[in-house]
Amino acid sequence: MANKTILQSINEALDQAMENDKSVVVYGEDVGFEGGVFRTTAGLQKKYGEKRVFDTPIAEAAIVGSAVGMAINGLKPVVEMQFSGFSLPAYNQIVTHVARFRNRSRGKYNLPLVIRMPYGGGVKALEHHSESLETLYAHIPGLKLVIPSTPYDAKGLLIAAINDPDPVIFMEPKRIYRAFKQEVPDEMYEVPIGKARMVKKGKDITIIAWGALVREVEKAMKLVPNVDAEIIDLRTISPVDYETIINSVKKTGRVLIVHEAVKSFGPGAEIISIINEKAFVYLEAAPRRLTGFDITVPLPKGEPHFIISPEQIAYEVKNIMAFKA
Amino acid sequence: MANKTILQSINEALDQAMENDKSVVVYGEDVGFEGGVFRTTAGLQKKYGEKRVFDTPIAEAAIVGSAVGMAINGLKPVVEMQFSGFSLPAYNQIVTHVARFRNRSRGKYNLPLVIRMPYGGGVKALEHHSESLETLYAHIPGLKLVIPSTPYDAKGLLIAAINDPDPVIFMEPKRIYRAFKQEVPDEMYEVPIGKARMVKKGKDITIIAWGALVREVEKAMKLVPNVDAEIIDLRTISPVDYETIINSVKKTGRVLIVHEAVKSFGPGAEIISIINEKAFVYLEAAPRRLTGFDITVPLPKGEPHFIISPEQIAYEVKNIMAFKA
Amino acid sequence: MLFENFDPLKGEMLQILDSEGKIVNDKLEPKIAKDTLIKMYKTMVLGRIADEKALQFQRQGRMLTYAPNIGQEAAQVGPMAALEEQDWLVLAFREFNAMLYKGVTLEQAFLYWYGNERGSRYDDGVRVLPINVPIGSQINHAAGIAYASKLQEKDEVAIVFIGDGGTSHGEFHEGMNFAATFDLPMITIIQNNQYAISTPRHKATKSKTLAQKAVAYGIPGIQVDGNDPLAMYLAVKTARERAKNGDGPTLIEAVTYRIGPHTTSDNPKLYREDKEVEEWMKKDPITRFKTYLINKKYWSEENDVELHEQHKQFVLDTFKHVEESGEVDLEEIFAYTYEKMTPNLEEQLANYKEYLKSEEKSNGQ
Amino acid sequence: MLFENFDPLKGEMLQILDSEGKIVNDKLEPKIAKDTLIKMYKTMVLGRIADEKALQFQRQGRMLTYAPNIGQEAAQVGPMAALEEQDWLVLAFREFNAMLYKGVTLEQAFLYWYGNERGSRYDDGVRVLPINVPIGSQINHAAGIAYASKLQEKDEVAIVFIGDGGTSHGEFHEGMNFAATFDLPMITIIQNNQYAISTPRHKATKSKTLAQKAVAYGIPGIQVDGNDPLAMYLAVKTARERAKNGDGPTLIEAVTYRIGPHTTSDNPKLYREDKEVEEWMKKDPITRFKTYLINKKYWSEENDVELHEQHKQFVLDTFKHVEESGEVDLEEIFAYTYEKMTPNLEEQLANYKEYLKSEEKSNGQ
Ligand SMILES: Cc1ncc(C[n+]2csc(CCOP(=O)(O)OP(=O)(O)O)c2C)c(N)n1
Ligand SMILES: Cc1ncc(C[n+]2csc(CCOP(=O)(O)OP(=O)(O)O)c2C)c(N)n1
Ligand SMILES: [Mg+2]
Ligand SMILES: [Mg+2]
Repeated sequence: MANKTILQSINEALDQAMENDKSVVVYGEDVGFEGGVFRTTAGLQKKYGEKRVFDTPIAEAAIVGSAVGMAINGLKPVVEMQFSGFSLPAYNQIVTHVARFRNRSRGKYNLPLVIRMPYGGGVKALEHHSESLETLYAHIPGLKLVIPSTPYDAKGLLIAAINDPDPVIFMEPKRIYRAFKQEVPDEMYEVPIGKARMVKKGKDITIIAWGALVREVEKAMKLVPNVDAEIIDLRTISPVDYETIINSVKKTGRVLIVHEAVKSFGPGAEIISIINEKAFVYLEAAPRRLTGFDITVPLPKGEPHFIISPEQIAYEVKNIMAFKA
Repeated sequence: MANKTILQSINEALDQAMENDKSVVVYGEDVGFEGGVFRTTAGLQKKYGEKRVFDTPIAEAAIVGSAVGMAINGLKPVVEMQFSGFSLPAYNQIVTHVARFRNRSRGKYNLPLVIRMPYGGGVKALEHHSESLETLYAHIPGLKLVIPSTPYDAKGLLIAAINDPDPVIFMEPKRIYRAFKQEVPDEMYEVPIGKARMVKKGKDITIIAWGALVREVEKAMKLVPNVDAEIIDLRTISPVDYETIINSVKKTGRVLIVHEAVKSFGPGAEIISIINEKAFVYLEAAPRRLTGFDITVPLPKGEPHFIISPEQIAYEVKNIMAFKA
Repeated sequence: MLFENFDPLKGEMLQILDSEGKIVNDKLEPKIAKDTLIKMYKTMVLGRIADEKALQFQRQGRMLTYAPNIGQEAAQVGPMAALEEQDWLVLAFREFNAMLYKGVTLEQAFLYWYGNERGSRYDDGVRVLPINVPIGSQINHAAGIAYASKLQEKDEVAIVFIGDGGTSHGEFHEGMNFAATFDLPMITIIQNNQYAISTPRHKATKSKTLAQKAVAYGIPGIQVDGNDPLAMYLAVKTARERAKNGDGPTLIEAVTYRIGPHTTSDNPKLYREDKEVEEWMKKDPITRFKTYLINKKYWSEENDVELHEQHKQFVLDTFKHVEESGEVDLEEIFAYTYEKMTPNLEEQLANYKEYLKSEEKSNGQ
Repeated sequence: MLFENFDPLKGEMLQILDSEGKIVNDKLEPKIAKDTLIKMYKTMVLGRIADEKALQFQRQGRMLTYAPNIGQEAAQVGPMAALEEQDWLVLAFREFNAMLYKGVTLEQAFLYWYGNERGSRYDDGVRVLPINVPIGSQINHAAGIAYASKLQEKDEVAIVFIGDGGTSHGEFHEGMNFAATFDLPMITIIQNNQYAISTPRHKATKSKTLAQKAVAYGIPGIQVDGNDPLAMYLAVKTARERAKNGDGPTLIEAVTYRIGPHTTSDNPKLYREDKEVEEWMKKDPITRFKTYLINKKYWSEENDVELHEQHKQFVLDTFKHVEESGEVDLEEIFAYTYEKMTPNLEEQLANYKEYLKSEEKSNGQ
């Protein structure tokens, strides 16, 4: 047990998974020799050799498409998209193959593979380095989509993803890669996919977030000390953990969903719809979304307008608490 | 004025747009010499020549990417993706460039281009020929997404899309390409983008659909003659016409959204969320979605389970009408 | 080495058995066991008959859609005969003959085109990937399979098919480059059948041959008479040696012709002359292969009549069986999206069943 | 024809001016007007100084991030000098010098890296596309621009840059093939600077040269000493002739080296030896070009000292101006998604303003 950042936890999860299972291979652009542009794969090539940890040409469709082939032929590939914005050239492979091989072959070919990608804004980056593309993966049947928000979960979820028989998209909130440390067990463990994390129990309002925004929600609640919020870290975006959400909403009757992805046709809409379907009569106020604007994430000189602050979250919470039907 | 199918209306819109404006070019796989696998572009190459109407290599990223370049250099490209399932190799171009060039260049480069694609199931097709991928386009800021459901709208919306200064994704409900005819004016006209169509006024429930499912909703309502439904053909998926939806819901208090796209994180969720945000207090029942299951559209021998029938719509309507808070 | 002697940049093409069934390059005639030759021939005839029947069934409205292979039998069966049992076959979608040779049953192959996913679940041990509709994307799957073979030090190759049209796709490039960069045991067969739906080969790319695209990846590329089963066999046999020796992938362009329509929904009269088709019919791979076998005394006209009878009956019986397979169950369409159904899917299935029950009830009333 | 005389498959590379500034191929020495030569040189020096300063500013935390071009000046300025005003420049992202030569202002170029989209709105009439981050995708834009030029029968070419690493991407293939198929007036420059971030050129592809990838598209490809401005000029001049004559695109591999880091967030010491960098520094394009100009009596050491002073001051002044530009307005980030803001965006902006107002109020209390 030691204090680790999310980055270190991811590195450790990869390391132990490779140690534990020879069929795990790790590759992508610059992940081998250099250990990744964020250093999430640092040290692995040295330890496991150039065949199991390697650099590829800049060709995302080949990275994902070859992972499909490897999974079919007995390996467990864990590939990296350098940034989630660069997963799009592989999107055809992900939607038409990764998500579908099992169904297409009526169960003959499972694809136990993981596609890792750092995502989200707030790191003062160039274009295509800041987006939150959850919806593009959550909407596709056959994929699972997991996003950790703490070092503990990062390790446990990544190990669970690697062990999962289904393909998993693993989005990493790069803004908090090194933001804080947490006690993380040294041995391998799994955090179950499909279960949300109860960050804090409460009775007034249910706030649902994931990734880097979970901490912002926690900060926000310090600004409205009179509101006793139940905070849920969704953790698995697909398949959604209905139960935790619905149980909470039945108790609080008020809902705020916070995500950085753009609003329209975004991930928050699904959660609101689920709540409508399963807990409509419990609602005491209109559920609301606080999200990225429907624009391209601005370059750094305009990005601060886009990034969701604790103050904004607190403001929304106050609005929802003030709602009277 | 003559009776025309959707297919004929699309062909006529393209023909007249090309006649009217020399900068319009039409291209894609098999659209030139043969006139398209569905014959939507039949006759155009003969009339406008091989330079303005042409066949391309099988390379969707090149088709869309070159359209970006053409739009920058003074043309108005109207390109075809042979099926919406094959738009995915172009998805990177669409998201990272088509949707963003205007913002990236701070307004210097508008992209007046149209990407046409037949979509939807029910035509007994092979894999990747049946999906409904609205969400993938509606979620992307900078794109407009339009889907006609009648011959009249098909012509008017396509002409509006070609004239629009912004890039437009134009999805064509191929299941009803030839299903019925309607009086369609012979001259050019526009149907405005961003405005839903009121199919039928009513007071009991608001039913929202688009594409091939609008007719199924109409058929369904014959099965529940005692329910006076207001039927809205959304027509433009993005940007959504709030006003029409909200005015209707304020009146009816009950909502059913019907779409063939898979449910989770799908287009219906956004509409439900908008209704929550803007008309929550008017809701008399939980708004519901009747959608494709969260699976890959089955091959023809299993597809009938997947396709939404008028009976199913009627069943959902009855359920919603029976809802008591 | 074979590939050095046939430089596509110099317009050289490998042919061993000409249109008349004569050996034109006896130094290269491969030594193929009689059994294998007979298996090759039988598969080609079965493929041809199945194709013709499938087209017929489709016209009768009994088959969903179908992509015939007529004329391309040698380009598929030659390569398969040169492989080992443990090798992987990665399909595009027009490789009916290759599938049959490699162990996919006729029933499975038909079932797929009949519209049932079960047709893509081949028997255990049959190393064939399902038909791959998105053009070009299969190359990367083959590269990945080959990577796994290499990493695990297995004597396996992945052979992957693509059409002439498919070579324009970005995924072709990425997959070929990936395989070449890591010296993977992969063999790519371009079935250049001169058309991509209505678009002729010369409109897809300006390169004089498709084989020369190998130059971009620093690997050998060769043009082969795709209607010559012996030449196709030899090219793949040699490529397999290269792969086994760790020398990496090979690109083989099989020059052939699609005698039939693209699929049953295509009308080739819209875009090509009958005369062109007739010219190519003279180069039929089956006719020339039969002549070769008869000359070798491995085969006779009587054998041939008998074989055709048998195959015809087999095709009819099999299709009957397929037709009797009925519809796909509701449960089945939900069962394979994930290893274990998600709560969400369970709920969707349950809701739908409830609706069905209510329908039954109201219909019963 | 130039391209026939330098066959990349034979290992031939075009060089005119060697590392020492000596003309090694006087038959090919292009006749370039003195003014143009001086403009080329001045741009290269400005580019170099701006690069060095930008790295400095970034270390001081005053610049967001930056991708330096040090060592690659000739590969960019040579081509630009060979173009006409009306030609289009389609960027990857490491073409600072090309941008400056073609009319992007230093202020705009800096503003982009400073994190402001305004830096990508170049002046009217400046035919340069914004920096393109998704690797490879710009080739297709250039192809489309070239298609429009050809259709409208304008004497224009589109010149497009890509890195060595970028040639592995599917979009490179699709764009090159598209342009070749339609004989489009496009010129592709591969800046082979030996690295894609940490990944060396030989791990990106097995092809011996990148120029030979042209064979796949049936077009000429040539390897050029990318640190030789005269050779780069000549290659592009000749390619432009081809384009103008309707002969289609040309692929030019500029063999050069990235002296600096990939970007300011990269540490090249992790993946390469200092010695390698030193070797390449001896081949510096600016030094050799200066020698050439001095030998021609077009330039002197005194001119040079003066130029450096001027440029340094200009760079400092410009950056100061950039720093004074401040933040981007809230309204601005909403204004350019569509030609006219959608109701949705209007509402989002209004809601956010309301929040800001409430914040102000509560902070005011
Ligand atoms: C990515 C993608 N785009 C378009 C299609 C539609 N399509 C199916 S077959 C085909 C032509 C293929 O031509 P070719 O590669 O020569 O193979 P052939 O049909 O001749 O065997 C096209 C365009 C597709 N399946 N996938
Ligand atoms: C599609 C895509 N994938 C990954 C990246 C991340 N990335 C930025 S630059 C780069 C390396 C580019 O190398 P090269 O093409 O040689 O250009 P250079 O940086 O050497 O100029 C990578 C992988 C990207 N921008 N786009
Ligand atoms: Mg073909
Ligand atoms: Mg490079």
